[in-house]
Amino acid sequence: METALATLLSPIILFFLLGLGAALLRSQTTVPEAFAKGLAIYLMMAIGLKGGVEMAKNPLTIEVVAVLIAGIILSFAIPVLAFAILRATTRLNATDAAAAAAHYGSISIVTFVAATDALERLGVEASGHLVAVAALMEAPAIISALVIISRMDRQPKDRASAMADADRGELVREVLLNASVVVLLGALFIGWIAGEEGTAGIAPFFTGLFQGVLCLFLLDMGLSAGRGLRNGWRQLGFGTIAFGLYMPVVSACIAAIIAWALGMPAADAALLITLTASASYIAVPAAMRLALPKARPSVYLTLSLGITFPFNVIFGIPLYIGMANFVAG
Amino acid sequence: METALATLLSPIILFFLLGLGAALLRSQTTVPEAFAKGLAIYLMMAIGLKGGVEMAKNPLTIEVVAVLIAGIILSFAIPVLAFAILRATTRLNATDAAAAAAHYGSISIVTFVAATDALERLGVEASGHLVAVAALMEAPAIISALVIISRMDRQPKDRASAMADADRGELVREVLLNASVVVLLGALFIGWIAGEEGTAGIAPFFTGLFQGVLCLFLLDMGLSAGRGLRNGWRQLGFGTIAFGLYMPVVSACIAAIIAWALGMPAADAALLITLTASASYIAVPAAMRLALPKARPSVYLTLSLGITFPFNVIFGIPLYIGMANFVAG
Amino acid sequence: METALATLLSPIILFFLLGLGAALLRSQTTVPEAFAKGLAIYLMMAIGLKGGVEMAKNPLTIEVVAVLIAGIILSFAIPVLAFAILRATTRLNATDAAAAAAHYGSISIVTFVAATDALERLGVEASGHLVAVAALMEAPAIISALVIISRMDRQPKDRASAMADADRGELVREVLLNASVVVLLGALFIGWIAGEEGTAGIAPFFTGLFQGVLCLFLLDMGLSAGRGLRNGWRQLGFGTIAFGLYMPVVSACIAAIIAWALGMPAADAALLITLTASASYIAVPAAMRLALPKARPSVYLTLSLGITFPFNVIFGIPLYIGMANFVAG
Amino acid sequence: MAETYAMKRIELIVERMAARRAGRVLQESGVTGYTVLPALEGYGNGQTWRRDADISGSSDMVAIVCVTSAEAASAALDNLAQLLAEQIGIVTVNDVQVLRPERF
Amino acid sequence: MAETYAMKRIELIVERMAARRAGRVLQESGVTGYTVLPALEGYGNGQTWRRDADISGSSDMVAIVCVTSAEAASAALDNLAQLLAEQIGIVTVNDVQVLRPERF
Amino acid sequence: MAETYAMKRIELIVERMAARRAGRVLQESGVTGYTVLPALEGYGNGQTWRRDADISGSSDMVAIVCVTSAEAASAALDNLAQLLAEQIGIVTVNDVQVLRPERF
Ligand SMILES: Nc1ncnc2c1ncn2[C@@H]1O[C@H](COP(=O)(O)O)[C@@H](O)[C@H]1O
Ligand SMILES: Nc1ncnc2c1ncn2[C@@H]1O[C@H](COP(=O)(O)O)[C@@H](O)[C@H]1O
Ligand SMILES: Nc1ncnc2c1ncn2[C@@H]1O[C@H](COP(=O)(O)O)[C@@H](O)[C@H]1O
Ligand code: NA
Ligand code: NA
Ligand code: NA
Repeated sequence: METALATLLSPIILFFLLGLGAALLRSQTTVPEAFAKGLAIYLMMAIGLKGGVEMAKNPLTIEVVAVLIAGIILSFAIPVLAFAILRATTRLNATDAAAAAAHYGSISIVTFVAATDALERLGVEASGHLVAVAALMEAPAIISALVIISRMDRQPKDRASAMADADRGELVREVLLNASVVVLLGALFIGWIAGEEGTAGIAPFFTGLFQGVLCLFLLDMGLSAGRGLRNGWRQLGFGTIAFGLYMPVVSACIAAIIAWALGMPAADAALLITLTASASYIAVPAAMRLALPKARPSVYLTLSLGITFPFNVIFGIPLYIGMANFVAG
Repeated sequence: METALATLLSPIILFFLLGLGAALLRSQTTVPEAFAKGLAIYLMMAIGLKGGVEMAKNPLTIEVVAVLIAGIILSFAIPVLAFAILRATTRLNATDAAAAAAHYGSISIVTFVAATDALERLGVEASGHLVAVAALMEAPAIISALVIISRMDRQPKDRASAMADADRGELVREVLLNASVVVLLGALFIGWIAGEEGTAGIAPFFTGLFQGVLCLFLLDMGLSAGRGLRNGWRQLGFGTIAFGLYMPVVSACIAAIIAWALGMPAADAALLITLTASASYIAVPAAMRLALPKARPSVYLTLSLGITFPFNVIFGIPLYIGMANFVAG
Repeated sequence: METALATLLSPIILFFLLGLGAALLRSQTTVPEAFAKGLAIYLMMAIGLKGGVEMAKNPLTIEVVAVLIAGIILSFAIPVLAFAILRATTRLNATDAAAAAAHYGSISIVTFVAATDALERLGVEASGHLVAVAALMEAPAIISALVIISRMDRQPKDRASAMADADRGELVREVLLNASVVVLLGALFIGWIAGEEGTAGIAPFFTGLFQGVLCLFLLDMGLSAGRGLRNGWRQLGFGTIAFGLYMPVVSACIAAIIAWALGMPAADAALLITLTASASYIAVPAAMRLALPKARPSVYLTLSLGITFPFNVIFGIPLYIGMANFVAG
Repeated sequence: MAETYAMKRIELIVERMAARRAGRVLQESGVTGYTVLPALEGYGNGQTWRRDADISGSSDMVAIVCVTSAEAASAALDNLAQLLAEQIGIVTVNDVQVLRPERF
Repeated sequence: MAETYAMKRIELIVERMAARRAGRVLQESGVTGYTVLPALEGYGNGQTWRRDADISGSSDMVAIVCVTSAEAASAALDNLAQLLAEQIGIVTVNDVQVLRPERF
Repeated sequence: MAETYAMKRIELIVERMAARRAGRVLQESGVTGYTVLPALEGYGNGQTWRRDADISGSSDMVAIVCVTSAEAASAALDNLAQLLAEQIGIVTVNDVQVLRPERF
């Protein structure tokens, strides 16, 4: 309860709510795309550096590797579950269901950061390697969704549906070398080799400003989520909207069991649970436009950005922290 | 005198002069629009938060409410006066005069901030609720100007001049929910409920960087003002140019009387006077393109951005601080 | 050796390498142009202010003036040498050779900053007037290259090749009043008259954040350099590529001799050498598109941004610091 | 060769603040879609404007491209005439060939 | 008056993520160049999108302009038909006059 | 239906640094206005460029759209031929219908 209130009164969440409210009231307030993209790169550099500097403090143990592998497996597995649920409970066709499922297997770095912020407000700090987990969980879900669809489509491919080599190359680069993977892993590595001392000169920029920049970014996220919700919710059936609310909790439970099995400390568990529960809204939509162009963005984006993201940021994070305390306790 | 010199030697003003000079010399230096808009959102968040945090320190008294109401009344009233003066002393038609008048009733948030900065250099600080006054003074002037025009136009409206419902809806949202109103009031509210403690984490970004970002923004303002002046001054008659110089002083005198009547402390009075004397150059031009498209931007923008803004920032602010000290003394 | 390692482990260089690597692997990661241009303006303001504040601490001596003049002469002279070398050793035509030569006479402000950073990591600081030297070395090289070309072209000009007055005016403004000259010299002057005290309020923005912003900017430089290299290297012959690697060293030797003749202190000498060795990739390409449109950007840009910039930043700077220690010792 | 069908391409160059209103006019005229492109700078009436050099954005223009049937184009022109009498802008129409006519 | 030559102008309005694929299709069809312009906002299928209001960028469109010979244009249309069956977008072609035909 | 009049639409795709010079050429040719649109990326001569991926901006192109009378268009083409011989770029002209011919 206390956690929930502390989360809700964080300026980060308040700015998100401000953006959400303004967009629902149809205000034309926007943050220019180029500026928001610049801030996103800043945020990923800052997250990566911080994680790398933390990682440099401890040796790479087998426990760390286990968590990395667990994250990858979760990212591969969640889409299979999400796809099955969507097909069983909604009228979405296979392509739409697979595309949406990919979003839930992948992660939202802003949700991750909001959880980190909530933990810090409670006076706890998670390990640096969770940033690596976040980066590694981006891509597997996309691969998983594409495997699901190619399994369904057993008829021999004609020229139209078979992907040209160049198109496949573009997709592979988009999945494995997209901006967030490159910057997050790159900055993590830089933080790791430069260490606390080596990054002292850049700390005022990347550490001191982090929370403030996040406020600005979340204002924009709120504006985007509100607009997406206003435009898109009518296109989603009741079952699909409900999915956007319970799926993160289902994912969270699975991640909680794994965190318990791995004996993760509470703060780390909270972040692994949050990552698993979060849904992508930048990297996966881009990959889906390349790989599954017939899937409708108005479905998967309204779900992940309009429903699941606000749910996670407002209600989910306190819940996931509670779950983590329970399994780690 | 000392005030005037201190103001002129502030880096903020020096960067403004740099931009102004470069544009007058026809340098092609520009700050990209997307970047400048991002900075503008940052500035409004920072101003709102600061005002809110200050407001949280004191209870909302009847004096505060009186100042808020005074600001709204000034914003409604100044356009009536400005319109009358413009019609009497210049050859501008009713539409151009009404549009220009709206700019003078509304406010310039950057002029407000420059005045705050000048006060801080003198070691005084104004109350937080002046930010709320600023936000509330944005819109009334627009309504006032539209009422003036609709009064003049008594003949029955044909389809061409009557506004469609959707167009009116767009205008209302632009006037009441434009980016500066939303972000300024939203951030004020967030600062107010989060308080000093709740905003400590974001203070390095919003407080520490404020003056520096302002320098960058004022470089851009100087570039815009210089270019506007170079392109536009030939289209303005002598009477119109003079209006851009004496109207802020006239407004300032009226605001000074009100500040005196309300018994406002000197720093608060200085800001109320500055707000009243300042002229809008973002929110009102946008609204005028929607509401009075026949009014010429080359008239109202050259006046507010090319003439009144530089006048206020260079000469006006020291004068208004002097007036405030006089009426509050 | 130690210097070289310290340079290579600087986060600034590591982010450059990250961008370079990502672009060579054909990642589509980009920093939006508007954001990067905004950061570039920030960097030039910060560099100018810092230089100006430093300059204000000491009187303007004859030694300072001598260095300023030496920089201007180097900027005029290097293109003559570079042009001769390119014509003797490569198959570039006169126009391409002159355009490339102009880049090597002018300077790269990021290389300058990277050298400043490397010096600071070694615990030494250079004088503020080197920033003025940097600003003054931008333009002369362009003039020099245009003189070379007009000397070559002795036949009477027909209307097509003679430049119209308006075109010449545009070129002159682009050369003398381009963004980096205006902002760098303007900020230098502002720092100089405002001094340490007057700029204290903006120090957190311009000093505290400098290194961090530089990381982001160098990530973008790496992405640009990598992409330029990948697209352009096939168009350059072996001689031209080699020129991109030895020309900076040749220029550095000449500058070292001058630094020795002027008796410059080691840190100042290191920066003068670095400036002379560096090649422009923003101001000069823009001027060349106006003045020598027939020169191929794929030649001069691949040379300066794809070859010389990475060489200087990774290998050159430690070398130039070594040379400076030698001549100043 | 792929079969093509005759349609009209309307191009409206109009102030940015009027773009939404123009969009509504197009929708009411029965077009099925349109796309708005940003402009950087321009010249008209002896004056130039430039997006990055004017912080107020009050002279910014956009180009609205709309591919539509001859009937909808004709209705759109009628309705745009009025808008263009009030706001700054110009409109052009020309014949184009498209694939998949059922889309318009 | 300068002599002019007949060419085709292809304009493809297509989702941003499909632009590279469309570019490859154009190249394979034998065109010698094309230029991609950004879009700000748009309307289609009863829905509007707006670049700055959607952080995911998943609805962003671009306009691809390609001036080319009649043969290459015809090949391009054939090849684009397939792309447009999968990705969101429309294509138009019209006749234009150019200078320097050897450039295309 | 609103009455329309025949005009020419000139579209010039040219490097960004040459846009101002091209604008002057158009003005001297007697056109009453033009609008410059930014480009994001492009392909020509076997090479691609991309605005956000090149910090120097030296390959950036823009599209200049100009609606004008047949005479001014003819003069503009003559004058542009020379500019295009020096700078990178292409120009197309086609017939369009406009409202309010007195505007051009
Ligand atoms: N003939 C034209 N062709 C293309 N754009 C034009 C034309 N005339 C005007 N414009 C655009 O409309 C803006 C305003 O023009 P004006 O209404 O003539 O002041 C100009 O700055 C251009 O961007
Ligand atoms: N007829 C059209 N003319 C111009 N742009 C269009 C047209 N139809 C669709 N578009 C663009 O394509 C996007 C997607 O349209 P749709 O495929 O109808 O959902 C729209 O938002 C517009 O940007
Ligand atoms: N046929 C064309 N159609 C449209 N744009 C073109 C065409 N040819 C060249 N371009 C543009 O002009 C740029 C330079 O082309 P080039 O002069 O062929 O190197 C290309 O990157 C494109 O942006
Ligand atoms: Na997930
Ligand atoms: Na006012
Ligand atoms: Na040099």
